[in-house]
Amino acid sequence: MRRWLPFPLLSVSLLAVWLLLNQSVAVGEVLLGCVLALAGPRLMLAPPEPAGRRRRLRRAAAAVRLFFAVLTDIIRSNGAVAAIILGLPHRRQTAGFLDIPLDLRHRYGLATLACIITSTPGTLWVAYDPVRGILTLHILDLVDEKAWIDTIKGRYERRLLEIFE
Amino acid sequence: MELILSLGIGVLAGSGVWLLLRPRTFQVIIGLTLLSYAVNLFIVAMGRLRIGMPPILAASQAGDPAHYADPLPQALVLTAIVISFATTALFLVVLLASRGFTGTDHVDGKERER
Amino acid sequence: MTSAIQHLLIVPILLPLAAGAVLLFIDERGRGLKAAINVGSTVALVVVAFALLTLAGNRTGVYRLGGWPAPFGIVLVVDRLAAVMLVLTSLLALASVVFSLARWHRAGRHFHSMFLFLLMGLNGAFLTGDLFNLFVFFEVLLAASYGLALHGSGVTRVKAGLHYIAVNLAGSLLFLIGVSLIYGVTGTLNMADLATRIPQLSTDNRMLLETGTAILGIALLLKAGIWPLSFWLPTTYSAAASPVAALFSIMTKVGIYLVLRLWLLLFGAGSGASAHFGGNWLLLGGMATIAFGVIGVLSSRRLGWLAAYCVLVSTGTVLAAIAIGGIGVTGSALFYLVSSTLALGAFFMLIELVERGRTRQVDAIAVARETIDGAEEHDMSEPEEIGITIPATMAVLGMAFLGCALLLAGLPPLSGFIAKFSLLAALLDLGAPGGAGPVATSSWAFLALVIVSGLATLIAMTRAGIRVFWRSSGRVVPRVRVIEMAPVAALLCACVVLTIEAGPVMSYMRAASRSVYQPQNYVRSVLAAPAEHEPANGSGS
Amino acid sequence: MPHQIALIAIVALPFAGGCAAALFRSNGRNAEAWLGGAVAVAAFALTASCYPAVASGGAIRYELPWLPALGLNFVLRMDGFAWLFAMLITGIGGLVVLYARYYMSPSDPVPRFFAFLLAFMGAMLGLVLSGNLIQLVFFWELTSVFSFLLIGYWHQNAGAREGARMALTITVAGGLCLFAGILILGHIVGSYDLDIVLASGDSIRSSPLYLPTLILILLGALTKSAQFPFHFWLPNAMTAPTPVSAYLHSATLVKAGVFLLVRLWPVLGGTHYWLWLVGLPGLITFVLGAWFAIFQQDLKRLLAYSTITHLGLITLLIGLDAPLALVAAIFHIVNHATFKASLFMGTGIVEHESGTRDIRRLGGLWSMIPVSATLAMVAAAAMAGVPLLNGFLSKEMFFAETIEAHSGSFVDVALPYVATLASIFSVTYSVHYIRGTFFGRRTGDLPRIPHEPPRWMRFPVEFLVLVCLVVGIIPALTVGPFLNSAARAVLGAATPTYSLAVWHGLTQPLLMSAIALAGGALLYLGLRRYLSSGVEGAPLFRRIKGRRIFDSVMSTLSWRWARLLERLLGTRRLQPQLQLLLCVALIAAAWPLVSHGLQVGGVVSHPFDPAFALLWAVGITCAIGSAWLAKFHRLAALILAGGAGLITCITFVWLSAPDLGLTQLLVEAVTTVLLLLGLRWLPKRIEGADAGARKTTAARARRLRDFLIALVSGAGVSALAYAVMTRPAPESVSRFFVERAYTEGGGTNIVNVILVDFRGFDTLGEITVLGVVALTVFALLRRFRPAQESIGLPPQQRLQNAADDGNAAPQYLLVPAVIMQLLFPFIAIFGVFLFVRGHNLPGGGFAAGIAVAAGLILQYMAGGIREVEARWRIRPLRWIGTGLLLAVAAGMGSWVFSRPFLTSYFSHAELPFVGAVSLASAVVFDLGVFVLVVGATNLILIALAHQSIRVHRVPEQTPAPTADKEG
Amino acid sequence: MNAAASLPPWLALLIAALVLLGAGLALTGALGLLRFKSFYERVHAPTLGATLGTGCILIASMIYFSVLGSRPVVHEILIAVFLTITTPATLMLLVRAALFRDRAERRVATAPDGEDK
Amino acid sequence: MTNVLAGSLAIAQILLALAMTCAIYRMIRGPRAQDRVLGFDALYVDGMLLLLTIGIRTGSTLYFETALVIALLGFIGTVALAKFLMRGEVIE
Ligand code: NA
Ligand code: NA
Repeated sequence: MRRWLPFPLLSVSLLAVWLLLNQSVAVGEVLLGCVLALAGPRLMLAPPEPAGRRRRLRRAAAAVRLFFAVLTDIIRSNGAVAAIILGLPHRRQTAGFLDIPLDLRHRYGLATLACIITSTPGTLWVAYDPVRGILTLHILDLVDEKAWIDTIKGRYERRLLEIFE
Repeated sequence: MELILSLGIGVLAGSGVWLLLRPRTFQVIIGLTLLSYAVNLFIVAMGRLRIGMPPILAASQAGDPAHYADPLPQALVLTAIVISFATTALFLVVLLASRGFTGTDHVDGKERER
Repeated sequence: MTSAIQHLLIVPILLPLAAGAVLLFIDERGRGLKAAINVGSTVALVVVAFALLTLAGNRTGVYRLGGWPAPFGIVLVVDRLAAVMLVLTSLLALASVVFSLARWHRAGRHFHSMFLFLLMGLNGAFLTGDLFNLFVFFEVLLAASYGLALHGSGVTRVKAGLHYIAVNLAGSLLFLIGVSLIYGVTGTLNMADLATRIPQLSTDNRMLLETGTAILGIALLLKAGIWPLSFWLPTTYSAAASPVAALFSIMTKVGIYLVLRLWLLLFGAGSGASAHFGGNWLLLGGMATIAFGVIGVLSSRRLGWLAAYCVLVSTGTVLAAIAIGGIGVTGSALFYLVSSTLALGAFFMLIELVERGRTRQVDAIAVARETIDGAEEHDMSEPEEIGITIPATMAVLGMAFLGCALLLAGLPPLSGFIAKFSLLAALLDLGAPGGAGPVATSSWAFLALVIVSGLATLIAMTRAGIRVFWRSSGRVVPRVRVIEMAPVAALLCACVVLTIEAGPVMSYMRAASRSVYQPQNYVRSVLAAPAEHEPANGSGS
Repeated sequence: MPHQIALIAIVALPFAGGCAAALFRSNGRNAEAWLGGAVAVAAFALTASCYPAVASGGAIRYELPWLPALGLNFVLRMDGFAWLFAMLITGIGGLVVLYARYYMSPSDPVPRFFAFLLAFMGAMLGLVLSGNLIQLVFFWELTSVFSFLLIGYWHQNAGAREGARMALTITVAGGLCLFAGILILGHIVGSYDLDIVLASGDSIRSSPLYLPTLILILLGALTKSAQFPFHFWLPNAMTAPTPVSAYLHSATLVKAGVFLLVRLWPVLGGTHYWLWLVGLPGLITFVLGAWFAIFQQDLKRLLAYSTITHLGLITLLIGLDAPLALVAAIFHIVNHATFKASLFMGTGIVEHESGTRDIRRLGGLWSMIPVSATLAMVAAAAMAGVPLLNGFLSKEMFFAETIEAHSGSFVDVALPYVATLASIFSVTYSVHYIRGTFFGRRTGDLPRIPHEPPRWMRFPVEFLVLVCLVVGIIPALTVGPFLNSAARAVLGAATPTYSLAVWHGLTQPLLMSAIALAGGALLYLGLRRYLSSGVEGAPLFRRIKGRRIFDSVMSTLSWRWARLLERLLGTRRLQPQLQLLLCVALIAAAWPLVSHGLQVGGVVSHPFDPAFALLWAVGITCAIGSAWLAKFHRLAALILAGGAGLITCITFVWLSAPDLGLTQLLVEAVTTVLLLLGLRWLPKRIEGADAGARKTTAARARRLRDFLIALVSGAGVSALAYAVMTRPAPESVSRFFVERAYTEGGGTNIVNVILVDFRGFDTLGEITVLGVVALTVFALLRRFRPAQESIGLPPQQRLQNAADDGNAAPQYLLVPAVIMQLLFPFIAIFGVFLFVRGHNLPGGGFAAGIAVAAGLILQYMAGGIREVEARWRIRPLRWIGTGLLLAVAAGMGSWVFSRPFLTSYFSHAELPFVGAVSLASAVVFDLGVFVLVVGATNLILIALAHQSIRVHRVPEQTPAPTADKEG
Repeated sequence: MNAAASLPPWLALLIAALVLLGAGLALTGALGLLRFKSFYERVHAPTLGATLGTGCILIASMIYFSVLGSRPVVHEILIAVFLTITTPATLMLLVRAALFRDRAERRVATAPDGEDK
Repeated sequence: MTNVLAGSLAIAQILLALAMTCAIYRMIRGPRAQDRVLGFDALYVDGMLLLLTIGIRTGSTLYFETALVIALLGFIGTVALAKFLMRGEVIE
């Protein structure tokens, strides 16, 4: 199984992408898609990471919850940042750096976190120290550091840990 | 539209020519890049402007030329794009080799004596 | 399109392409195999070229790629003119590749592949009947020539290569602008089709067409090396490895060939108001090129530069002759083209052999003393009046050098003389066939230039030859291998054959010229409906 | 017919002999001499055998088609005149061969000598036997070439080299003029055939081109015959071995000029131009040559000047434009050949025996080599015109002719006196020659003690002197008939009656001869002191040395001025070349517009769109910004050019060219990486470093000029684009593509069908370009040598590596690398998607290939070269080869069905479960494109990237100062 | 645009609103790029266009083509996904490089907020 | 209503083009090299959005892949620039 499907999730994603690209679920497309989905992971430069301990269903549920949380955050932050930009002259200088200690070590987990943070306007992934596990963020509206740390660790990291470890 | 496009082509070409005449190899290569944009657009312009009529047949049958942009210039540009990519790469490597051998990035391999 | 012989037409393009591609699978340790494949392919190309020469003598061959009818698909056309160029290319290539086997093919990677791709580009440019396809083949041959010009690397080559590439990239952009403008006005890319459309153009479209053609012409003339667009040429040719330079001597001829073909096809007598568009400029440019070439030949310190400037003289002569026009003159110009190209090829290779035994410093000083301070001083009382035994190598090299000098200066007994004679005789014959008649002033000027160029070339060659072969005290006899000397000798022998067989060759050239001047046959052949071709495609399910 | 065969043999034998001679061993003197002698004797005998056919004024003709279209046939034609010359050439040739056998040193490598000598003989025979004037020019130039090789035989001597070069330059230059003249002559007559030309005298003389023709032909003849002012090459050619001088510079080469004059006299003569243009140089040469000859101290130079003066005499005779004068000229040609050849050979004996030919060192040799001395004295007497010798007879005829009235000008009056004067000089130098060599006192010891030479070395001299005597005494019985047939061949019916006799009574000419002899002796006495002072050169003219003038003219014209002009008219810098190219292109493009005027069409297809306008405002800003910043802010320029590229892509899409947009975007990405890979090796450029240079007026002018060129170019391209876009489209071949893309090409994406089917051949060429460039890049980078300052690690890396102090994992790349690696399968699948749909929708092999290549490049960026190459074995060369072969194979597949290359097949099949599938053979072709593009793109980028790790192996240099990485 | 006539008016309005909102967000982000004073702040700005701006326009596109083509057109999701995945890679490297330089030049301590030169 | 849609699309395109104008301001002015890259990245995203609006405006899905190319591969250029700024070298 692992020999043929070293990256099961990747293969599923590839199949999905293939079908989306072709906008078709015809048998021919699915067959070709499966072939490509099996072949695609051979193009991974790095070997697969060890699989998480939790059951798949729980991980999927966590992923869905995370997705919606992020979606709402993005929409909210968009508004907030737009307001800052458009109302700029009256704004106080509140932007700043913030160090957050992370428990997450999984590479894909970190990557996902990076995508989330970057995609959320107002937060920016600046650096991550893998030795100490410290994540440095730049935050546009750094009024309450605690709130930000809670958001990152509580809303995102916890669920990512559920998914990846 | 025609006027805007021709102005755009002209500026791209003019900037490209200006850079082509500069003494630094890097300027020349950027100039060639801009010039090839200009020329590619020029070729497309030779097929006249059509908006919203990509030359992809809507149905699996013979098409009516009135409904499609002229496909031939597009095919020519595709060939030209490939070739200009290749030659840009080549020019880059040669300019690097020249820089390596002569120590300068002047197009003549030596600084202009004053 | 059924007989295998029909496919012969595309072999000059496909064979080098396929062979060049196959070579990529052989690594550098298998250089012997690579060389064998290259030589084999080149020999085959010679055979095919001669076969096509014979075929084209009977009728114009047309190859419709993909089976598409003419103005729509790409066609390859072989008429006498194209066939002559193919033969010339293949002969030069064979000589050059054999020469390279002695040492040059080891000087860098992928020599043989690039060599073959250059042949593909050259042959394609000679065969194609489509303007844009011509651009593509021009790029193929230029790309390969970039590679070959840089073959062996080194500071001189790289510096020259940079200029060569920059100038030619600019030229390629002009080419594209010209071709696309022509398309924008006429709606076609096929040369024959273009010839039929031009007479019907309205005046305001004609103006744009002429602009497009002028830009295209500049791109072609740049490659032909017309003054003042020729300064890249001596730098590049003199820096290139000698077998490469030898093969390059055909490259300027591509530009010339195309100028001749397109000019007469598009702006021949039947082209309405645009007839003979640009002819005067071409004549002026050609003569200026001769003059500049002559100046360069005289001012060259090194043999490589001398040879490169000889290329310009040759280019200018042919261009001016084409501009003067007429079936006779053009036919002679073709003869001259063949003769001078073979001679230049031989000369470029010979130079390396000759210069092998000397060092640069000694050489430069010798030139300075001999040519700047006038003649050497000598004392009549103590000449050594016993001849020196010349080593066999030097004797052979000397004879070859003499041959090249005679060829390039246009002196008997080799074909250079016949070529110049036929050119000038045809020129004077032009006034009134078979008798006295007015000859244009420009023709007199051309005649004078050709004569002067011959003398100047001789002076320069003598100077160089004396320096190399006669002032030879303390000189090392170069080690020359048979496979290096044989190609030079073979090319010179080809010139001897040209001399002896001048009659038949010239009548072929005249026929070639006639068919270029009367392109109706070309146009008809190209645009004719394919004999039995019904859309083979769409066989359906 | 036998005569024709004889003719061919006469010309061919010497050439064949020459080729054979070249193959002998280098010390084979005897064999060479036997060969040469045999050839000469055979040719002589053959020539002699032809006499009956030409004796009575007829001619032998042999014609072989050579270049009939241009009136050039190989025609051998022998009449009495040519016969006489052929006899001279072969006869004296044989004697010279014999003489040379003894003259040349045993250690001399003679094969070369004899080969050239025989070849020269052949060329000379070809010249005199030419029945076609172009062929005559052909052999004329050949004689120049071989004379060059013979004069330069002892090329280790600077003098020989210079003499040979001068002779070649002068005679070839003259030959080229002759060539032009003959061409014009042919143009006038309509033929180059000698017989036809000789029959067209009236039309030639009445042609408006007569004068230029005459001048050009005379330039050829007078240079060859060393006439003033082209005479100076001959004395300098005396560095040739003496047999060569005896042959070329007495009997043959120099006679070619007068031969031609005599030949063409019937058609070119008879005008006052002829009288002046031929007679005057002849007269001047006659006098000056004789005067100069007196003051030579080198025996051979003395003889050279004497040859010059005798040739002047002959030329003058020809120039007198009278039949009788012409007979005299022919007669003197023969006489001069005999006595001068013997004199040269005699001089050779002197030199050979004594080791010098300097009159100042010689003297009193009569006592040592009495026989040779006697022979020389007889020959010299003939030269001086002493009665009972042949020289006397022709000179007598000459004197007689000078007295005759010709044009009635002052020349008529002066001529007899001038002729006598020159004859006085002739006597003087003859006396000087004899007395200086064989009598008087020597100033010092001779290099060698002279002895009589070997028997057979002296034989040629003896024979020729005998001829001088016999002809001088009984001319009518010996040379009479031959001279007659020669004269008849030239003059035909106009041949005058003349008498060959020693004694015509006490006539004016005899008086003139007597005055000349006496005056010459007196003059010698008068000049004795001056001559024995050892000064070389004539009093008034000593300063004027032909050689010096020639050298300085040559070096000025052919070197200094050429260098100067080359520098003025050419350039080796790139910028002027590009400027010229652009300016020429602008002029060429504008020319039709100037003559017709630019007319803009009236079609405006679409209304103004503010978004499009804004888009192009961005594009224009990018372009100008890029041009502005490219010098000091390379990175910014690169980014801005990328911006312009993006705008171009969007424009493509806007203008209904999705394929272009797609492909250009992909190429943009790869190009950016490519240029960045290159940027690493370029030198740092800091703004303001050369601010001073930019401020100079010259720099400002340059920039203004470039700006104008750029402005005009841009405006021109703009105008053209606008002019075309606003006029109705012509009926284009595209209709065919649109109508048949699906029905006959099997695809709905017309552009792709064009690329892989209608115009697939373009694509084949295009991928070849890509492949070739990749090979070139690869080959060039194998020898890549970075500049010293670029070798070390970039400053950023040094700082970061120091900061990371030993952190193995590059933490900065941790997350990005994960993303980049993860994307590769997606990019690949996207590539497959683009490839598969390409025939019907935007995409295709090239786009797919670039996408996949870009994905791979991304892996290199993420993982580094070592990691990627440890994971995959990447062999781009194979990919390139495979791609090309696939494309070719796909094209050749149609051959199986007897269809032209690249004929495509497609079918729409209905497969179970899968549904409708279209399969086109063009897909295989497209696959080739895909494979090649992946390979080539990777090869280019990776080869470049490899330079970084290759160079880092070099021990690190001292850190450079940290400069801002801003470009 | 002819086909667009078949759209129900409310859908047309919705699509128009979404497109305008998306474009407006993109412009707002770009304005932020213009107006923010420090580099680190500026990095935040384009995210507006890249996230919600893109999202709005993608949804508009999905609705538009689904309705016109009368079958679900959802491949726009791919753009959103890929854009989300790829943006961080660039921005992280950019910010990292800037921070490193700032630290190296002592322009910032641990919490940099200074102006650029 | 189609006019409203057409008009709003036209306005949206203008807004996006204006956004691109802001982006090139950063590309030209800098002041840091990173600013230029940032502007470039924004330009690409805005360009992608513009392509999508062109698709809607012309009612053609044929332009979709072009936008997808920007989303999937457009970042290669910017990431290479970023890495160049970071390391002075794109591929190590
Ligand atoms: Na963010
Ligand atoms: Na003496």
